[in-house]
Amino acid sequence: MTAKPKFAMYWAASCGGCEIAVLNTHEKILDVDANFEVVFWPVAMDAKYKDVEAMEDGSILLTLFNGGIRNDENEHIAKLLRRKSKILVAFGSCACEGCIPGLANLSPVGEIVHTAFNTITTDNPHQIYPRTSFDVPEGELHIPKLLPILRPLDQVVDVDYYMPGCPPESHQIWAVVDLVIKVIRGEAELPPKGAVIGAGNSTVCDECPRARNVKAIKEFKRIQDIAPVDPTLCILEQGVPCNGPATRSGCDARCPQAGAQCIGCYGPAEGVMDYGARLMTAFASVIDATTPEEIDRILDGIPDPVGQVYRFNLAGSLLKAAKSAWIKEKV
Amino acid sequence: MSIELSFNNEIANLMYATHGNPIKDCLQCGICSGTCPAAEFMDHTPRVIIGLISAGYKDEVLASNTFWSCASCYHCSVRCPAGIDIADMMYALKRYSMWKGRHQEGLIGPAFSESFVKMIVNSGRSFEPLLAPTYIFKNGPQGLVQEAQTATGLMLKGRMPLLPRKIKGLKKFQNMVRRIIPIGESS
Amino acid sequence: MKQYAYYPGCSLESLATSYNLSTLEVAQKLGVDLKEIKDWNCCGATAYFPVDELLAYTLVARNLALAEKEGFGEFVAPCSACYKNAYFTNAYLKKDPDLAEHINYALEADNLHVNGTMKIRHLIEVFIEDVGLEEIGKKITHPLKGLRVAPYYGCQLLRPRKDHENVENPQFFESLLSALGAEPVDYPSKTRCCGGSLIVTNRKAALDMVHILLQDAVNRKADVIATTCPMCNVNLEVYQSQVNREFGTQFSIPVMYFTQLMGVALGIKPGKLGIGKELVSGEPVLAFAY
Amino acid sequence: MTEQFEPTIIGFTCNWCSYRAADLAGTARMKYAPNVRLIRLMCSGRLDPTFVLRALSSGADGVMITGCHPGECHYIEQNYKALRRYLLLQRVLKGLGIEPERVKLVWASAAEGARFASETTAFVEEIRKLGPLNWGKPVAELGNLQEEISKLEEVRA
Amino acid sequence: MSERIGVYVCHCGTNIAGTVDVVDVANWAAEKLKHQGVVIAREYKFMCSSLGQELIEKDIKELGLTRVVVAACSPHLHEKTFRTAAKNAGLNPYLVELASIREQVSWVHTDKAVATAKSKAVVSGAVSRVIENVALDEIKVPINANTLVVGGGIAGIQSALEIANAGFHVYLVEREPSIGGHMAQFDKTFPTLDCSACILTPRMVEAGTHPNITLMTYSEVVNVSGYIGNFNVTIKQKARRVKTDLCTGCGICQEKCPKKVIDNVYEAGLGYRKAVYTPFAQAVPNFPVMDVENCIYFKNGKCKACEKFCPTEAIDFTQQDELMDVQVGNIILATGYDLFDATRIPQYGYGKLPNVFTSLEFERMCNAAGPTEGKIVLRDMKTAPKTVVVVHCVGSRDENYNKYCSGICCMQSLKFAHLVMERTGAEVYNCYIDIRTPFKDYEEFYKRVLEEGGHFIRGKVAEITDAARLPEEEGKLIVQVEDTLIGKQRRIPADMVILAAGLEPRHDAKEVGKLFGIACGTSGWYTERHPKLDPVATMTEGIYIVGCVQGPKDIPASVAQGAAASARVLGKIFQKEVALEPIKASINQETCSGCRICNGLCPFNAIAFIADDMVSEINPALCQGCGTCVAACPAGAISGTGFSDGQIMAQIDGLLFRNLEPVEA
Repeated sequence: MTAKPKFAMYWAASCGGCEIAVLNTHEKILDVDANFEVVFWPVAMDAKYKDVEAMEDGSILLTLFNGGIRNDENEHIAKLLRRKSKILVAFGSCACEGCIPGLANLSPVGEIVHTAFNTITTDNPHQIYPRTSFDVPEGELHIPKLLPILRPLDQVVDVDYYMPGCPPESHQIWAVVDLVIKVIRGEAELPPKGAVIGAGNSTVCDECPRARNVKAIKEFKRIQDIAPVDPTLCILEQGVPCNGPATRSGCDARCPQAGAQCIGCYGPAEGVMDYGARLMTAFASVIDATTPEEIDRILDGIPDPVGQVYRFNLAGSLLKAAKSAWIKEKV
Repeated sequence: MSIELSFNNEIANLMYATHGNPIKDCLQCGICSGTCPAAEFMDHTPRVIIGLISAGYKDEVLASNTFWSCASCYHCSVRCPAGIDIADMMYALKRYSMWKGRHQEGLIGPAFSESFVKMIVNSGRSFEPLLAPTYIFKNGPQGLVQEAQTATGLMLKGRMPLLPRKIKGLKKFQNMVRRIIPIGESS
Repeated sequence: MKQYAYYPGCSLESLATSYNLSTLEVAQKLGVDLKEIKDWNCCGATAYFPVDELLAYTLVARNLALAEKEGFGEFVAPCSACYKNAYFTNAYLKKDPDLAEHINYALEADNLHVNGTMKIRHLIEVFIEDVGLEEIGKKITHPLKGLRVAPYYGCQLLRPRKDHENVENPQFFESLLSALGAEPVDYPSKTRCCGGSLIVTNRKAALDMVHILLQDAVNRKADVIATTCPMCNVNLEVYQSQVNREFGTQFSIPVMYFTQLMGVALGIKPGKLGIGKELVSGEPVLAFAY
Repeated sequence: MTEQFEPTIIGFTCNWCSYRAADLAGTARMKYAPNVRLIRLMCSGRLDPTFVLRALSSGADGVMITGCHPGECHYIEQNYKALRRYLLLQRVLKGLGIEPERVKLVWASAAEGARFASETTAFVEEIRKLGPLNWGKPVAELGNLQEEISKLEEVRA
Repeated sequence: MSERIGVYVCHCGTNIAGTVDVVDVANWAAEKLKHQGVVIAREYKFMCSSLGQELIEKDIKELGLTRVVVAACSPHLHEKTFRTAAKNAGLNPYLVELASIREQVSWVHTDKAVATAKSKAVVSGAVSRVIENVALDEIKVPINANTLVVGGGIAGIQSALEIANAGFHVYLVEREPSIGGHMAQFDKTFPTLDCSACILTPRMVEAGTHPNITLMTYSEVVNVSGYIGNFNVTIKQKARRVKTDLCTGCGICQEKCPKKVIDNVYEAGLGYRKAVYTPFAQAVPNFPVMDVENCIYFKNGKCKACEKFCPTEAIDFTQQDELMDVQVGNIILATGYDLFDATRIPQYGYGKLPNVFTSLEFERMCNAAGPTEGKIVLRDMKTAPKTVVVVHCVGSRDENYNKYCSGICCMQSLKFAHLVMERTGAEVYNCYIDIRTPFKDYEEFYKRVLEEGGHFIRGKVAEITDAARLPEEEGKLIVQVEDTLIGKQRRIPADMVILAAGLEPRHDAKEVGKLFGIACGTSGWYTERHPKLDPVATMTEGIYIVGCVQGPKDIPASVAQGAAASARVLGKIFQKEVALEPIKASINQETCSGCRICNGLCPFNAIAFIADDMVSEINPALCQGCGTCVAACPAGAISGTGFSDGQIMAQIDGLLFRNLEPVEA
């Protein structure tokens, strides 16, 4: 059998959960090894950027890229891997839509650094801040420069496929790996470019076993404030803002099944332009009131509207970031 | 375009409590004047005053005793089909005429209000005897007699204290007032 | 139990002392805890708005601020004019942040701040709504059997408030009087104006208005007129003689504060209610109770 | 006089009331600010917050939404739904640092051409005061961390 | 595939060309929007003229245009025109977009440069949008030829007769025991003063006996489902307790019934009826109904006088309410108005001062068949008044009650003035704010009353009391009012006061509106499709409003509307099927997750939840195309034709010049 197709996986601005999720496929991971030659996977093996740079363009068949683009190193590698890969997959919520790291787009980069290096949670008596370049006897050292906002992968390079989830469910990864292997063996076709893989095309409610009726909410509550939660009834109907209705299916409605509201890690459903907007109308639609005062009272039950509707999607949303994140004067 | 305010806007602006210019809404139905218990003592009925204001007849309005004859019973205000707080408008007119120092001769209202304000600024509370002179004088000798009789009557019944009362925090109180209208050091 | 911020107002210290006395007596009897606001000032009555509206609101606001500072929830005024001023200043404070800002700027000079959180009540509301007619009825020892009382609402207790149950033909005063065992008299001018401060500024007009009220009440065979406001009371009572002189009438109808009638019915000694201080003797009224 | 800022505003109008109000303003030759470009919807209830976000992120300085007066909706009650969405959208925009005043909901019936005209002019003035939104433009260019921090130091100093 | 777009800029004479450089706009479009597929951009004097339309049709054929944008006036004016033009040229009409550069640009702006720039933006928006347009076909639904008319007043009767006479079936439903409505209570009608009953009764009888009319009195509509052409209506027939198949209407039961009841409906409280009764002699149908609240038998189980004396054994104490369903294609609502409750204005003393009457009471009093046989007397039912005051605008033109003008009261009051003077010779005062006599022969009637010596005081009455201050006021009602024409407060002593109470929407108008899926305006009257051009249709296809449900109006206007609506209905019936605007929403069953958030949003109940497949579905015939559900679907599973996300997004980009290359701000 000829040389195995090459496989790469990279970890940009993300928590690492995606890597764990991949390992979570248990013995399936061996299939990867059996069918691919893993050429670049910083978490799993030692590799140098220059090795990758040395490769022929397009020589890597499949690259799973997780994490958003937060600094110029991320950006550099993203562009590099794009060049070298046939199939570049935005892997996991961070790469697809920014995810939690994307929430940093609510504040200017300076403030982020400031918070990290100079608040009560940090012991930094000498007010030491990272410098992007630093002179040492051996010469000048560089560390990656933070970019003003975090961007999902496709805002930086062209992406072939998207695999949502924070992290993607292992059984979905499994399915995707299987698919690619089948394709290699010529047993299956690749989905059209730009498709979302490893997920359903409806929303979480589709997989949610809870009973649902026409909804009329007089008050939004936090889930910990309603005891007991009815285990069989739609959570939104019980007054808890559940992101399920607007969130892409594919996770088997894990959270609602476990008695918690969906927080939306699988991102928008097929063809949706702005995830947050879908949630806004969803919540607004179930409010049972006609006077501005009453509506406002009910909306007060959603203390952090942005966090509620954009927890995973801010960087991938139409507005991408809060004003303060990119208007420099506003530091 | 001119920044000159029309008279009715001037008056409307003096009605803090109401927003916009309600005077414009008047349909001249006259229910205010039909209702007003003091109408027959007014040079013009309230409706006519509104008409004059809208038409910009400033002099006629200021020359009339109408708004000084308003007892602020608000009966017109609650009945007005256009939702105009007419009694409030009358206050606005009183303010306007005092501000411009233009009002009919021989009216007690302005003098009374002024001395009333003075008294409160000076003591924090009102005290009838102090007021007496202003209007007894205006009512002429016969009024003086009447008033004196009434006053003594009340005095005997213990309803006329002989000394004015002052509030304790008077200084601070006056500073408060100073922040709104210019008054000299307490006289 | 609930404490009310009590704002007697200037008249109750002088012309209307009997209103003050009877109010406190009755309140005590009915277990209504009225606590006088410390160092309150004149609310400006009606003579104030002609000079400066903002100042007028500020004067009222100071009293509200004092009450808020002392931690009261409800503000009670026995004088209809004071009540109306407080009611609307309070309302505007909430509705108009700009006004509130101006007022609070002035109040600063007196280290005070007003939020408009106070609930503004007229004394009669407190008795009828909070104590309740039934409760009052139970405590009646000397019902005013057969006493024909003309309830005089006057103006500012009802107006310009439009949210009041029925501004043109209210009934609560009547029901209170019936609870006292008296006979409320239905007469056409119970909400007609008594002339208010015109008694000072336009005596002729005011006397005419007083004349009409007295005439209507007398025509309907009232033994006494009951009032809820010192200004009305003064106009109807103190100036009765002048009306007689002016119109050649023979009126001599007692005019009493509703609290005085309550007091009598509750068995409080007339002296304690300030009865005897009036220029038109209230003696005949007592005959019905004793 | 210096060049004053001319805002670009997208207006979403209900086909039955405010769009007709705009027509009426036209037939009555009422003059109003030219900065608003209208999009006709069948009902204010059709307004998807996405439209607003899209407009703001593609260069509009403000968005005006108009519908029938509450209780007068030609689809009975859909403008109430528009109101609910609007109030939530306002909160989200606020959270993202966009002045809520940039998005305004106006009720105007088919008969209120004058109102439509005056509201439009008033809104344009409001936006003029707020200045340009320029959304998305700076996002493209990269910031210099050094500057950011030094600025921060200044601020703190 | 890329579209071939034609852009046509209209001069509209100088209407547009006067303020917009139309040539520049056309050239700009041809150049800057070329990449979007604009193959031709023309300007022309009058696009809507036949020549202008031919121009477009020619281009469509010769240049093979696939999309057309016309920059001209408001779509509400000429959208149809240009769509038809496209259709004639074989292009689907829905592939045409109008860019309004007259109403929205040239007429409202003055600076030519600015106006031209804005026109470009509007055109650019329309071009981007039209690309996203899709070909649509009108939806056709069959029309059931039966019609439901709700409300048996003059308006409803008129509608019913027009349709019935055209040969189609009508169900006429009336809440009261008899049809006739308010008009049956009046004596004379203004301005002609002909007897109300004389002109109404024949119509009532005709409606009652017409072979094409099923008359259902003492009945109410309880449920409506379906849509234009195919409504299913459930009607409740309240128990009459009288077998209509046996009853001959002889009236013996009424005669023998021992229980007298004050008649608050028909006699406005002035007269009496029995516990088993027909509201009035000429009632149609003539069957009595039994008033269970007051019937002695139902109270204490004894009496049954009516049953004993009924010659045909038509009395049936056991009768119960019945529900029945009818299928109709169109519905006409003629449920009329309520009279303003004069007790809401205490200062007018109604209910307290006996000789203050409402207009309806007075109508009954004047009626020869009424409680006083037409004698105008005081509450004591004998004394004739010497002075009568008619108070106008009671509850109308007043922010404290109803803002609007009730329209009919002026003429009604003038009629009262005339009748009083004619029958009693008493002095009559009309206290009015403005006298409104806009229609044929109305002003003449006003003049007539003036000549007859009626007094007119211009002023809104302040209060009515019985408190005399002067000897001549003793024992009289005193009407206090400012005579605004002389600027004096006046007190008019009178024996009788008539309050011309205004008209109000039915107390249950809102609920009824919901039942039929139509809206009320701020004043509570039902909202017509267009205030001027479509006053009897509503936003719900197939439902029409006639008479006072649409707003206060007099008899001629009500009759005219009744006829107008019938014409609309007959038009639909003759078409046999109706074409619905294809602006509809639909749900993609694949992506719908069945969250049911849209279910509560549709006021027309067009959205149904299919429990088995856990998805929602839209009934296109019920959908009115408002698009609220489209905007609401959190899964983006609902799309709307005509106003799709794609179209609107594209238009936004276009308006902001995001569609140009290179992007220019």
